[in-house]
Amino acid sequence: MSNQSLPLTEAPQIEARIHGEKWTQLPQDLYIPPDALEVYLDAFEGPLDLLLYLIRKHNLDILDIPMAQLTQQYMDYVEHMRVEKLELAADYLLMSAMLIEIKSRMLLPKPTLVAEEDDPRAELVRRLLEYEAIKLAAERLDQMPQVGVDIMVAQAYLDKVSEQKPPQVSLDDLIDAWQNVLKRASHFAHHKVGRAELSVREHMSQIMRQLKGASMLEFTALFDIVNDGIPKLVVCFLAILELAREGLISLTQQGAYSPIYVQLN
Amino acid sequence: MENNQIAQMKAVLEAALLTSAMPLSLDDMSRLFPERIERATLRMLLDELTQDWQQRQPVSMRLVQVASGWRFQASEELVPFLARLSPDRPQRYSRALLETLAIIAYRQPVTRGDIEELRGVAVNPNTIRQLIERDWIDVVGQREVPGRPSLYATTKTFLDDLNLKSLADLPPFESFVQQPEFALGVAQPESQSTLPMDIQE
Amino acid sequence: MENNQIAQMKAVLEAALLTSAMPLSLDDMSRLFPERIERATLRMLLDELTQDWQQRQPVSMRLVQVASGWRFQASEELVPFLARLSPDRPQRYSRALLETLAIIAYRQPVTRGDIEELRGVAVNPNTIRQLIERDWIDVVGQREVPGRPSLYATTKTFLDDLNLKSLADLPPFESFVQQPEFALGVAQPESQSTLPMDIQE
Repeated sequence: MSNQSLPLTEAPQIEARIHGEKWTQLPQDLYIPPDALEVYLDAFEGPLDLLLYLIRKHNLDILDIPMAQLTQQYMDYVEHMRVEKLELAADYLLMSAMLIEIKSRMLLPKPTLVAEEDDPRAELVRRLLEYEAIKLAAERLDQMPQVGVDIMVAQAYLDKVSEQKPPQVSLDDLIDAWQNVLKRASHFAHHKVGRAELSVREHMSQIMRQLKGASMLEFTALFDIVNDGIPKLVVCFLAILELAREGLISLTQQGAYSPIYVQLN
Repeated sequence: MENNQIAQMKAVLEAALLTSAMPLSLDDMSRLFPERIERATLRMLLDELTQDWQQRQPVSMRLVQVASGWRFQASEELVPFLARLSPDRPQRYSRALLETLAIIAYRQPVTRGDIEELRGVAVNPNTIRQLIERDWIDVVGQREVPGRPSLYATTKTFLDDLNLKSLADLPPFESFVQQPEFALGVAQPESQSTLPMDIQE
Repeated sequence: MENNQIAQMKAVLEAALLTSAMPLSLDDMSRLFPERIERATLRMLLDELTQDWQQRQPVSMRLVQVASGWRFQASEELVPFLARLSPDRPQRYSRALLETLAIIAYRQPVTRGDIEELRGVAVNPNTIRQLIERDWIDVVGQREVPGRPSLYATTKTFLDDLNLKSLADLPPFESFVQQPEFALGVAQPESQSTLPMDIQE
């Protein structure tokens, strides 16, 4: 897929041919109405991009750039930018300075023997050619088929749900979590949760479950007097008191010695 | 329709169903073709596809209809093999979930508001849902305040899964208490235990 | 191996490849089977699968090899049909992003500074972030200069997503350099190592 011809992207990019070969499409003229400048600036990716555009547009020889001409054209552009949108021009101003420097170095009298490497334009040309190659490579990447756009990948359904085990929690995890809560909640610094209180809380939950099943229960139905030992009965009683105190249940009694009924609030 | 046209449509359907992340409805599938296509035609093509795949031995994938449409799924017999590809890396619950669970365990029955007050942050409804789905907590009632918020408590499954006989087996937190006294005045332990817990039988 | 054993293994491979969201490497595939399986056997089975699918007329899916392994993908001829299912096509990337990607692809590993130098403008951090989120580039290290800038390189996902087996499958960078010979003595391939690029696997 390597040697296809390189398609054009939108204006103002142009066919990348040099040395006499004509481009196939002429870009629009240099003049840009001021209100369109922002849009126009978006068309360039930076000073190198703009320079390349100017070189191609005016059919300049990139290997023998007429520095005076290019610099003048470039400065015209940058002046437009500077007037309209100063903050955009920073990278471009740097390039202006570089172009002027190259131009002035070329005006200096040349030594009799000039090594080609000493051409002040060499570095600029190298950068331009390299940037142009990157630009073309980028266009090429954009044209390559892409998963999700031009390539549809199989992703049929696999029922893995049954295979997945839920996370395990150890007692240590739970204790760590509880400690964290207590540490953060400063108003609980003096809070106490003892084993006994936990039994009470467990009974509170149990009693609420029982009451959920039956709308109303007789007080004595909440106790298993035959099987539960005294401590458990006490805990159960405390749980009922705590539930009543927290307003989660209500206790009713019609008269003295009549049955006490318990129901959820 | 000509045979090669049918074959082409089946290939399009097959590729669409195999590459779609979601089941495809008949409406979805009719959008695959530029020309109008009858639902009856689509159903016929789907039937044929289903049979084509069933006839292969052994069956690798099945075309099935689910609530939102049709999809290919791996044959159940192969799932044990495919499961080896993604060994369940031990998942972990978030800290938020563990803290919520701890609060429900130690302070039950509690409302979401209670949990939020203790943690100082809003409780993600997902957290509660996850715990309910795991059957570790359930709703035991509503508190009689405006909005009648649900009261959550831990379940027997929670105790079973954590290998506890009762909540009383959870370590007590005397170590956070400056003066070890017991609010409800029962079952004083003989000594102050420090963390990690001392679980007594 | 017996025939029905081979058929079973092919069905497992087929189902695994059709249901996996990512390409499967030979290592992945060998994990599908409880018993040890030779890579040569896997390759043979993959070849057979490839041919099985090619023989169907018309071809709906192709088994292809990309950088990180093997995957099934819809036959190119069917993509225009499948594209009708999702009319909102993914947006094209900006030139800035594509140029940055091209530089990273051809000059990796590179720092942001390198990219700025080559493009002559500052790199928008968003561009880098977008490429990282797409999992097309990642940080492979730091250059040992002041500030220890991150070095970026392309990922296997980048290659997978562009249907490439390796960076060597990218069009050679020289093909983009407009001047076959470099006047002014710059960028001679032998003298100037930076241009043209020479990507090795």
